[in-house]
Amino acid sequence: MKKFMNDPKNFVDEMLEGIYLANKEVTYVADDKRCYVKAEPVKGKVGIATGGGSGHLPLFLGYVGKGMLDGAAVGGVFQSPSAEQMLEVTKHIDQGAGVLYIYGNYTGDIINFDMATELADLEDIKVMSVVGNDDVASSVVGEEHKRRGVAGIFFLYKAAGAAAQEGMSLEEVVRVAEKAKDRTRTIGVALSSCIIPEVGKPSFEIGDDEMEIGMGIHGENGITRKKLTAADPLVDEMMAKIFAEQDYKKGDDVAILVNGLGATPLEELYIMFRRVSQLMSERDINVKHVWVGEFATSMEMAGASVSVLHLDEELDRLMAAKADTPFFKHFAQ
Amino acid sequence: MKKFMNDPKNFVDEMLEGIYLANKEVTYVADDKRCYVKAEPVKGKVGIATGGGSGHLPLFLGYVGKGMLDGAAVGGVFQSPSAEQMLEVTKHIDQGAGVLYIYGNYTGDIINFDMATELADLEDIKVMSVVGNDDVASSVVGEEHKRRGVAGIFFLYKAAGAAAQEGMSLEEVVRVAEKAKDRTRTIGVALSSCIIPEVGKPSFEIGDDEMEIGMGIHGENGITRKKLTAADPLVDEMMAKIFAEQDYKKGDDVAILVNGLGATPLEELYIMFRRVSQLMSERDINVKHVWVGEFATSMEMAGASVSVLHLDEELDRLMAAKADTPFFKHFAQ
Amino acid sequence: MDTINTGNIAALFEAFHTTFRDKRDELIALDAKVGDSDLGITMNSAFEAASKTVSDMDGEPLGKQFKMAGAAMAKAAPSTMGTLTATGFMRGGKAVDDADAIGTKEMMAFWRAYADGIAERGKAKLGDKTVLDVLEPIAQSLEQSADQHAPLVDAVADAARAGQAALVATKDMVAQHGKAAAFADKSKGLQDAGGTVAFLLIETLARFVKG
Amino acid sequence: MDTINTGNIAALFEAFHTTFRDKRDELIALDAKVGDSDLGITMNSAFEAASKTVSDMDGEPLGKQFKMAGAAMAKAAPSTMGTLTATGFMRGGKAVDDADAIGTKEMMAFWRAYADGIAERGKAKLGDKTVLDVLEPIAQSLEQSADQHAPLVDAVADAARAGQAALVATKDMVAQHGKAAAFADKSKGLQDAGGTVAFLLIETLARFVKG
Ligand SMILES: Nc1ncnc2c1ncn2[C@@H]1O[C@H](COP(=O)(O)OP(=O)(O)O)[C@@H](O)[C@H]1O
Ligand SMILES: Nc1ncnc2c1ncn2[C@@H]1O[C@H](COP(=O)(O)OP(=O)(O)O)[C@@H](O)[C@H]1O
Ligand SMILES: [Mg+2]
Ligand SMILES: [Mg+2]
Ligand SMILES: [Mg+2]
Ligand SMILES: [Mg+2]
Repeated sequence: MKKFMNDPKNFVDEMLEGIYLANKEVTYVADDKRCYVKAEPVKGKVGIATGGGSGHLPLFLGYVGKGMLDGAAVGGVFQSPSAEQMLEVTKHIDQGAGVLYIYGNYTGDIINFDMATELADLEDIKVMSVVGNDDVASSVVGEEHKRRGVAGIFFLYKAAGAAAQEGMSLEEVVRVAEKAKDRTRTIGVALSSCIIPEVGKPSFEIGDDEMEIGMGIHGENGITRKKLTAADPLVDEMMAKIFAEQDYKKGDDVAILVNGLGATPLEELYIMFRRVSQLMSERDINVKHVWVGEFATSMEMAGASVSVLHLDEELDRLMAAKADTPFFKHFAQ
Repeated sequence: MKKFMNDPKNFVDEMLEGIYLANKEVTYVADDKRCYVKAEPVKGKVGIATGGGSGHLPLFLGYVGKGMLDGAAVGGVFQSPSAEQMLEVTKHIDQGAGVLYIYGNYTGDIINFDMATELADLEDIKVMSVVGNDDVASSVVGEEHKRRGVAGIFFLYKAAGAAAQEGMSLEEVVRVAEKAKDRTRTIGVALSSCIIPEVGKPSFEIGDDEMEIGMGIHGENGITRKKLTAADPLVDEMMAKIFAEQDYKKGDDVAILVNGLGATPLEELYIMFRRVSQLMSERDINVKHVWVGEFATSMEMAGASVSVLHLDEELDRLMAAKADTPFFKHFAQ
Repeated sequence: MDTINTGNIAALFEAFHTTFRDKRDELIALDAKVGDSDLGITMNSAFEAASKTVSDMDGEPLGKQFKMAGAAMAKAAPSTMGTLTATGFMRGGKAVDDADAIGTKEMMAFWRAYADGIAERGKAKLGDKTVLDVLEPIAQSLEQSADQHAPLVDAVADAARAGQAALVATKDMVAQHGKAAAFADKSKGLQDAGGTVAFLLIETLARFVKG
Repeated sequence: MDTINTGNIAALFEAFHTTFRDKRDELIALDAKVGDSDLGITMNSAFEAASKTVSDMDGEPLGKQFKMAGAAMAKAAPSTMGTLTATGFMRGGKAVDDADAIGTKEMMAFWRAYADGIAERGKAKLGDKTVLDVLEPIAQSLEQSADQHAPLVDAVADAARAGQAALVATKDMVAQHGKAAAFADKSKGLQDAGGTVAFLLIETLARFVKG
């Protein structure tokens, strides 16, 4: 295992120390570094919190900042934060307009966010939740509630964050987040494993010439494992899964996120985006927003995912809005 | 070799197609995709061009955009673009105030940029050059002109780009770039090799538990190869080389760039930054600007570098200025 | 013992912690097959924290001690089973809030609330191959014992037997939840890891009551 | 032949291209030892492009043909040696701009300008283990032949011999420039890759003139 780290036990907390030292716009509450919040809350705005395991930077905490989220509870590597940590974040970011939790569809996270919701209720804070489940590879149509949440959660953050920034009420922000969730689909492909610092060896084995389409960001089983093909046919195969799901009509607008899982060069992500763009053109679908880079990683995993958000006018406007976090910067369009 | 690509021969051009499809702010001239320029030139502004081999995204072309550079000549993977391509970029970005070339200290690039300068002279375009040579590992003090240019060139781009944006003359922009160059130092460490697409196998071998301090971004020999240590002592050893070079006094200001070489997780870069920050505090040096992420990579190489810019008031102001390129966004501070 | 009293809780949680310290590697191995190998670690941390919390709560009401133990677990081990177990102890504690001692009736109330709390929190159905498939038989066995006014020592011994049989029965189920669901087919033939935790709890309790 | 005329240039560049196509793998292997293995590929592309460019310039002035060949190389092979070689041909071409035919005197002027152009462009010093260490002896040998009014065929044969000796001498030098400089010590004992290119050029030329 080759990692720049000290004692693996301190991996998450030293990472957080580095982040706080680098960025004064964020800080922590309850004397717990893992209760990560925006330094300057906005009075009267709906608060948005997220949370989940570490090892996915810039997910999750990276989207805390202006125009996006207000706080994040930070767990150990691939482990849920505690309900208490979520509650502390919730108490801090509630500015009188209630709090929305947006997080990924993993049992540990669900159970803890549900518990945090009950605890917040005792403190008279109104909390609602939207759970990202964009990974088309992780369950069939009709069983969407079983799907894992992966990189597409970025679109939920962006939409809800911009909506809250516009001054929408909690119910409205939830409506927007739900809409973004219903219209987001992701498909991934992995080429190599990541290594959990405290474990010290690869989480799974994969052949020197193999890829696994649909693998989860913790190494969960995908759809097929086979020989790595050229980029164009691979993207064709991945995108077929997405096109099969939503009724994209000629002239429709979409936003695209091509996400690297950690070790894949940016050059290759653009080669993939090129093909995605061609497929969209063939179908007369307009690509109105594009993000290419690392948005949800698995530490040193090689691989990529493509997420598509089927836009409407409102989502288009929210995607275009300004966002400014330590990890994600977007000038208003 | 596991790469998302089609025919390796098309690696660079398909990557460029993806980039142009994703970003309307940039385009190409002379009917050659490798002559990359900002879509909307600014009349009367000093033009700044860069160039170099591909495989280092976001370097080089990634810094073309508002408040930074105006054009980039794009070479094959790890190969210089041609003088003619540089000339085409130069002709396009000259807006009557002359053109500055900022590029890294590599023979192939120097020879071609020198030739391009002569060709531009024939076209009555005034061109000056500043050559980045920030890598302290690649030659001793007193022989700085032999040093390679690595991630620290980012500071030259940022300073010169902001200076040109302020409306400074060519001579003034050159002065600023030279100053940034004289005050920038970088030290890197590599953990694994990259793979050139057309070659298809690792450029060099390195043991499972080894690191090489000072290795170049094309795999050039470094200073020492040894067992990977914990992050803190490693950063201490790296930073000692930088502290030995410049006369940092108590109360001085610096900008820090912690750069990933391609496959190293962002988590680990923050663990490294944490230690850099501690070392600066111990010396009463103020870290006024921080960038942590991937700024100059070697495709899938695992490793990192730390660059330090010794600020003065002018450089501080130029670092704080707004920049907006497809690959680098910075809100004015 | 006939009933568990406020002064016994510290010792009870010490017994729980001993069990999970001893079974740490076994649970790691079990979770490794279709999960992420953390169960032994999280359960040990959970009961270490719980045991520490109740160690100096001697005079406090029974229900409060269980609830505080649960809260300590939630904080120390926010994994699926950590949080579910924490929920179980908090709900169980709430169910015996007014009791001064735990006899068969209170024990029944505790485990019914424990099972229901986890069912509500985890949203699993019976047969989904989760801890619930062991908890529900335990609660039902205690309900029967309470109906029959059985002494506590017999009631918990019966419940432990019911739990053991239920745990064996999880082998034939296919996992629908959590990390194991991704390995649904592979999970067949293996006993559920979370169910094992439930069984270890009731077994330790039976031993504790027997003295 | 006594002189090289405007009608011979296409054939000359065909000969150059044949040489570099044949020596492709040898040059790759040479550059691999202390460089990046591209020299065989870039030289072949450079002369392929140059040969193509002059193939239909039959009537054009000599100097222009060389300059256009150089420009084509610069475009096709922007590596260190590609660009230096392009520079050499452009400067050499400029030096014979007014000539209708190339005899010994013009050949001398061509190679002097070729060597000086590369020296200026590459900023290497003699002894730095570069192409310059082979070019300079070639130019000097031709200067001597011009002084002595030697026939062209003898002049280029002598120059090729001088180039060969100079190439062998590069083995003892330590690389100061380009990628090889990073392997400075390792480069000792090896003949310089760029110097090999210069020698192959003059050797091919000598053969061409001899006919
Ligand atoms: N939704 C659920 N409801 C009840 N129990 C569950 C649920 N999901 C998982 N479990 C139980 O949790 C056990 C795994 O616990 P644990 O290792 O803590 O999970 P993780 O490591 O995924 O957080 C399973 O064996 C199962 O008994
Ligand atoms: N500054 C220089 N001046 C003259 N020749 C040089 C210089 N640097 C390198 N060379 C020559 O270039 C040769 C390597 O050429 P090439 O393989 O094209 O380099 P690269 O692949 O690094 O661009 C060396 O063997 C040497 O003869
Ligand atoms: Mg990465
Ligand atoms: Mg990368
Ligand atoms: Mg587990
Ligand atoms: Mg070479």
